[in-house]
Amino acid sequence: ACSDDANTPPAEVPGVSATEILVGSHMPLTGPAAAGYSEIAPASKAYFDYVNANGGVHGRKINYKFLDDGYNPANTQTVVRKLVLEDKVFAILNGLGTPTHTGVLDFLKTNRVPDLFVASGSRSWDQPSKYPTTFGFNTDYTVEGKILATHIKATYAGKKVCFFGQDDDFGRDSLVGVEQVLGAGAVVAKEKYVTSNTNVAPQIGALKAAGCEVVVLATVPGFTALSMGTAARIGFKPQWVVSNVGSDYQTLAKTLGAGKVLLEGMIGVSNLPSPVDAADPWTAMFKKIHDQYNSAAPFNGNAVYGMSVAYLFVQSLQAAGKDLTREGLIAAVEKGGFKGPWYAPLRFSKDDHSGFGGHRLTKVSGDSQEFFGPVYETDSESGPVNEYGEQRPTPPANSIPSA
Amino acid sequence: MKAPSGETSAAGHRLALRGIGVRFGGLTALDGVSLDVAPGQVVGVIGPNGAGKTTLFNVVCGLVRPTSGTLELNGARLVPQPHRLAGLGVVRTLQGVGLFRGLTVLENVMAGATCTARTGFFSGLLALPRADRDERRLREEAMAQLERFGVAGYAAALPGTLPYAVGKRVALARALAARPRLLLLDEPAGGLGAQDIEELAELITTLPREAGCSVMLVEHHMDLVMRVCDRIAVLDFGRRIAEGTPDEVRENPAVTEAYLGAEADPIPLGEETTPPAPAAVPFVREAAPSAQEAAA
Amino acid sequence: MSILRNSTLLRHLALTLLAGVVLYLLTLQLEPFRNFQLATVAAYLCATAGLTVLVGLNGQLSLGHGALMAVGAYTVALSQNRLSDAGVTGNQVLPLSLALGVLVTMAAGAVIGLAAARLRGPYLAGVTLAVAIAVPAATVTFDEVFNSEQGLPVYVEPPPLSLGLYFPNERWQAWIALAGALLTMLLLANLVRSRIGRNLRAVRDDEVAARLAGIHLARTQVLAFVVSAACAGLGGGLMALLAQSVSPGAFSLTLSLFLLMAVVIGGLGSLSGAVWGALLLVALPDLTHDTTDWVTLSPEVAQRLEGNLPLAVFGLTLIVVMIAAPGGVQGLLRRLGALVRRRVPTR
Amino acid sequence: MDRFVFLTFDGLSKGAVLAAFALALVLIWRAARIVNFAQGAMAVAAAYAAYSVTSATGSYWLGFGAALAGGLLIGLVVERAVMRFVDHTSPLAEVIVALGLVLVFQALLGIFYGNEYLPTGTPFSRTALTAGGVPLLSRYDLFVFGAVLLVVVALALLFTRTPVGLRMRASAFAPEVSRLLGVNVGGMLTLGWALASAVGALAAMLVIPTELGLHPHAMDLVFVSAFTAAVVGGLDSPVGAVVGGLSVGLILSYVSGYLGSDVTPMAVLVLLLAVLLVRPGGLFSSTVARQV
Amino acid sequence: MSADTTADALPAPVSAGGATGDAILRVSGLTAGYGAAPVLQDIELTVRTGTIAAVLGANGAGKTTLLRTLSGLVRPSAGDIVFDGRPLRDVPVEQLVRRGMAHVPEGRGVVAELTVDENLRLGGLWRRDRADAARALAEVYELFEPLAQRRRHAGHQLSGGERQMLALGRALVARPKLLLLDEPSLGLAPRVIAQIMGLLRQLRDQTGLTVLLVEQNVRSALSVADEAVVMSLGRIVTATTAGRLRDDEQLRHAYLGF
Ligand SMILES: Nc1ncnc2c1ncn2[C@@H]1O[C@H](COP(=O)(O)OP(=O)(O)OP(=O)(O)O)[C@@H](O)[C@H]1O
Ligand SMILES: Nc1ncnc2c1ncn2[C@@H]1O[C@H](COP(=O)(O)OP(=O)(O)OP(=O)(O)O)[C@@H](O)[C@H]1O
Ligand SMILES: [Mg+2]
Ligand SMILES: [Mg+2]
Repeated sequence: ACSDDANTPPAEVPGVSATEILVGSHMPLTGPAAAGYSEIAPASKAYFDYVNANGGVHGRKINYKFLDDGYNPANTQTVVRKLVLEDKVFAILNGLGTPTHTGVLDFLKTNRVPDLFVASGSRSWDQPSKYPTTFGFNTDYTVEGKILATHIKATYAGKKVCFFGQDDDFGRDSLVGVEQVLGAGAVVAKEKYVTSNTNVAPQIGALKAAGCEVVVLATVPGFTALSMGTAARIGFKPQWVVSNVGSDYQTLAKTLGAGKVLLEGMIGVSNLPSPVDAADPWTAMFKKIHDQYNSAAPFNGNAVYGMSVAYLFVQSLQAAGKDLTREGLIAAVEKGGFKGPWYAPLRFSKDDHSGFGGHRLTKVSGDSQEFFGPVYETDSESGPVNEYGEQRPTPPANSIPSA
Repeated sequence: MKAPSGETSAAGHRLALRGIGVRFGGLTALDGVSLDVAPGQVVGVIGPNGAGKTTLFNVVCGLVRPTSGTLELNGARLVPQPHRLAGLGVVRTLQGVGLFRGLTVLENVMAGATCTARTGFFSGLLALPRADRDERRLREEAMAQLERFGVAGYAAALPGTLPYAVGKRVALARALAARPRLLLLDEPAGGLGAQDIEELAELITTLPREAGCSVMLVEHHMDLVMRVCDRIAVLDFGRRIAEGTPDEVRENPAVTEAYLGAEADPIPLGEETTPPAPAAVPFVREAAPSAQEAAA
Repeated sequence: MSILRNSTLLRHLALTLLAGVVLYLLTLQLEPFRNFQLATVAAYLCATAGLTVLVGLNGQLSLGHGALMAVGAYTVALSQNRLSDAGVTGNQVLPLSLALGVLVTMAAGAVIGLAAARLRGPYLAGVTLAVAIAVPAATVTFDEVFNSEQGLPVYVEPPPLSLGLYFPNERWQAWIALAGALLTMLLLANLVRSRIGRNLRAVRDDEVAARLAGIHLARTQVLAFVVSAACAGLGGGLMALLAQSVSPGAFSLTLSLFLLMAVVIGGLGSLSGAVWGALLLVALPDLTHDTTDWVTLSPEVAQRLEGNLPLAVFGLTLIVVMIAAPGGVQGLLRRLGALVRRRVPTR
Repeated sequence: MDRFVFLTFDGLSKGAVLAAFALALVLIWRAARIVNFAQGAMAVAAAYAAYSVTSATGSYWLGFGAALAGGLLIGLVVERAVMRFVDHTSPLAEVIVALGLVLVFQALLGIFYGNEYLPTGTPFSRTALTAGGVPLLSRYDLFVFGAVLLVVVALALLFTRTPVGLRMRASAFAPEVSRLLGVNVGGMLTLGWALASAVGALAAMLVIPTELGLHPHAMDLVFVSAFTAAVVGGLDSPVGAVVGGLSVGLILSYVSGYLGSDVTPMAVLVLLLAVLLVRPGGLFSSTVARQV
Repeated sequence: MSADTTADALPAPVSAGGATGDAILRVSGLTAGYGAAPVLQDIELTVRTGTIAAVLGANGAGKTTLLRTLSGLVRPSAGDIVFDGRPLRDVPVEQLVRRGMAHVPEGRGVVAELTVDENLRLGGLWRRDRADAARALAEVYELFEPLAQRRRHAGHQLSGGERQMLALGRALVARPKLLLLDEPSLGLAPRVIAQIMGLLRQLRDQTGLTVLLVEQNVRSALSVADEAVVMSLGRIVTATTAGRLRDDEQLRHAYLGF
């Protein structure tokens, strides 16, 4: 019976027909974690709609079906099985969240479903031997930590550096990266929070008491805002250096309302074009599509993120060729070499499924957040932090990547 | 609690209360009450409302810890714990009805006999044959009790749907299903009609002989008390103010004063009597609410 | 026939067997996803049946059964992973892990039960609520063992080769979960029909009268908690196997509350209510989602409604059912049954 | 020592807002004998009303008024349109309906306002006044303390000194008897729900600015802590709610500060057990009921 | 015992029909119950102002249901109730006490969680005449001494008899025109029963209070009642003067079984 598999005619590829590719995803659309994240999938969908309206990929339209899991791993289990077993999706794209997506890795592997571009910076996605069909997307938290620390080392030498992070792999991996660069003893005070406890005053108070001058935050947006607000209340004004997830200016400014002045001078990192930078050709391209297909939603970092993922996915499909199979898609992604709106390199190969390998620094000044300095690139281990010289390509004329 | 050793009598338990005192905060509910229930005796406890009768029962049942005094069952010291008593043959009915709302009448009586069951948790969990046998026996005994009280027809009914008198009978059946050697009855006649009280009296007088059971009875229905009790203790303000045979108690002026009032002699029907009212009766000085209030 | 009438065990065994055969045939017919749902129902059923015993029969409220499921699930996860790391494999591993899960959860249940025996009403609700929050949080505190929010993968052996090379995994999972659920139902049905079951209800109805009837109040209440916890532990363990992973987020307060909703909506009076509850727990979210999918709206509105509309419908369903049928689904069916029975003979 | 002082004041200010919400739970418990699991969701709805008004007018205080009025109205509608029809003989029916209401409220708010965190302002500065370099309380904290004090005194007076309070308590315990005594039980229930909901809305207005922001789920965690606080204090006692709220706030702050923020749920459980095992009816429970 | 065999031999009930110009309560064709089957059937009853009417009958005869229907707790399926010259249909329960009808329910109806004092105050809360409500309160304490000693005790701490006193006293605070009493003697000491019966008599004589008294304690009830109604299986089987029922052994035997 084994040989049957190899001979499966293309027509029997799950989710793929002559005219359509069915792709699934799981996202928090409701619940406390939905804030912001619920905007990603509609943005991806908007991009797919655009591609579909312009002939699709190899004549097939992309049908993107994203289901709500409320950031609850138990729900993720159910909706992903529904997508794979009942709807028979071709692949899972951009499933969001570390705890949620971790739970379906084994299932997706058993069913050999391509599990592309997971929306989280955990290092779990990069295990090609264990999970051959899973690929990461976000720059992982350790890489981020290393890049932030490199900036700190160069700019704030001699100042007291402290760390405040989420009490899970996000905070843990980030701290590893920071200490990798600064040295184990260099971080003066380390504090942790859990999302179920919204009072961070004890932690921020401790950072203040420790005399911190530079604070690295490995926080989700809500807690970035909360930390800054709390610090302001107790008269603590360090230099904030914030990881990618928690440093989107628009999201933070909206949460802080009148308190958004606190963001002035905040250092962050990003890898995708800024939604407010109208001069960026990629931003302009996405904005146009957004206005046409998703105008009800705000055009912000989440929208750019969702569209970038969709862009990369279309690119992968193009690369996989006309005779689309799951194996073919995985092989195409592993071949790598994707170029697009992002600054840092995408690291995809047979034994590397990690996704982005770097970031560019951003700084808030006035009412905007701007990139500065070079793009940095590094690995999740002890490798050096290098500047990455390659330029981004200009967007394709029809806004659709070619093979 | 030690199991009562010493003499046990075929006619029922012997209970002795020695100097029982109970205090609730500042209120003295019982004050040095001593009392004996001899095997096979029916002992009545009467007294004004709030005199401490129910509290006395609560002490015997372990529901209230006495602040002073001791209890003896068949000559051995008794420190009662409510859930152990049924196993020792001491069973009590509650003022009112006190049935389990969610259990059928039959199950209520079976629950009363639960202390006589011999099988435990695992036989129940695995539904072993001996659990079945035990249940069958309980069910048969419970049915027998219901029949004895003439309420077997209600076996499948829920207590909420029962006429009051039937509920009271079921409560009695439940108590007797535990095969008591000492029965504590708290106002068993309350709310019952003449006919039912008659039957109750019959039951209480025959119990000691038939079932080998001593009885302690709290009741305000004087006819019943006088008729069934061998001895009567009278409580007032938590103190025992009299003790003796029904006749002795009836004659006791202190009892009349504190408790019986003019009804010491049951009013022969047909004779016009005017119960004495308190010297100054409030409420009769004023008229009904003013007209505007009534209209409101 | 009379043997069946006289022996509770045989009667319940016969029913279990019958249910087993029917379910077996059903699993052969169902698509993999439906089999997975069936397996989920079975796993939930263990927990809801246990909760029905506790809440319905014994009158103790628990808002923390999700946490007890977590205890079972993590125990099974750790046991499965440790055993496979140690190279222990074979048919005996799974039952061993599940039994371990049940035992550990029983111990946890006993501890909570001891506290619960002193508490009533909202105070018990408060403590169990705190348990529901504290247990998942403990996975963060002791993250070397439980790996924080990310949780643990659970090693599960594939279906035995004797079933064929391409035997659907979901059907195998359904068999395991259904076996667990049927065993739970059999034992609980025995217990409920026994003297112990009657004592549980007596304690619920009138504590003083129960004590005077010779029932040890605290012991009975702790027992109810332990039995209920054992069931929750098994349910949690099965969940871990089905999901092949455990994480605190899957056993949050929401799960505890949903379990309670399930048993009340199913009908608290009897174990059949637990079956309805478990079914609804799986089917209702699915149904509300599918029905709201039918509504096609402008993309703007659709985006607002996405995810939210099913929730609203779900909530509304709860309210309407609770108002229309306070006895839950089982109570409703019983009323309908009585109505039909009254009608039939007159014709 | 500075750390201890800092944590103490932080705990007190956090505890005060918990106390405010705990008071709403006490109020509804006394008025209707139910733990209203929908209290948080109802309060958030009122806070959204305030958000709309404040956004439209630019005035915090108009929004504040709108929240209180909205709270009253929501409580009234919930009681009249839903709770009135629930079977009151089984306490769980009410709990389940309340949970259903939570889902409905949160879904509706999600639909109308979206699932984003919205910023909320405060009428007074939240910058802490310092003493010897140690931040103590802010003007806003003082405002919260004042509001809580006002509510607790008002509630205590309402229940113990006013005829309406007596009617409300009687209706909650014995509706039928109360009707025989001329009490409009339905009206009392509605009043109780409306008042409780208004106090809940007030609490939400006080709490939300100190949290992540306005969101349909903004009160979920607060509900849990406040319910714990109310239980610790004894659900019947307004003073208990305040003491409970402050102790929970302090415990959370100390534990979070000295042991780590992940340990707080366990600390709360320990606090609950420690209090309830000694006093099963909470710190300020009245005497235990006579059983026989 | 069946109604129609004996009823013929008895004189017509005094209060049915007759000169009832000052009837405070008039009930006709009243049918009521809890489910499908009615408990009360076709009740005809008239109570004259300023009298004490005893309602007697075996357990389950429907006496309690009658009182509950009169005070609106049970909705009748047919029939009319006219109280104080006005029909009671669709008058909410809580309005009745304002019209002068007070009902002391079976099983005491003490609000267990309130204190004695609060329970009593509750009885007079609806009254505008605050001063008189306070006076009435004082009089209750004067009347029932045990209550005066337990003002601050919660209802659930009281003994059975103390609760009965409390319920009765609370009804009196309203100074009703018509008092519906459901087994007031239940659980009370003989002396207190006598005291209460004496009180009822005096209230009737001096304030014109009307009482509908449901009792199992036939002897006490007949000692004060003017009229007596005997119920059986949800119907009124006889209505006569209390005196006749007291004196006429044959009659008593036929209806009350002793
Ligand atoms: N748990 C308690 N707390 C406070 N007071 C109590 C408690 N139990 C009883 N009392 C008081 O103790 C006294 C005796 O009560 P008890 O119930 O024993 O009286 P009783 O003789 O049974 O009266 P009755 O005949 O009216 O039932 C009463 O005044 C009562 O109020
Ligand atoms: N809530 C109820 N639901 C259903 N049936 C009831 C209810 N209350 C009473 N009944 C039934 O109605 C009938 C009359 O009851 P009711 O209480 O009026 O009698 P009663 O004359 O007051 O008796 P008692 O002397 O025992 O108080 C009884 O058969 C009783 O079972
Ligand atoms: Mg008593
Ligand atoms: Mg009656």
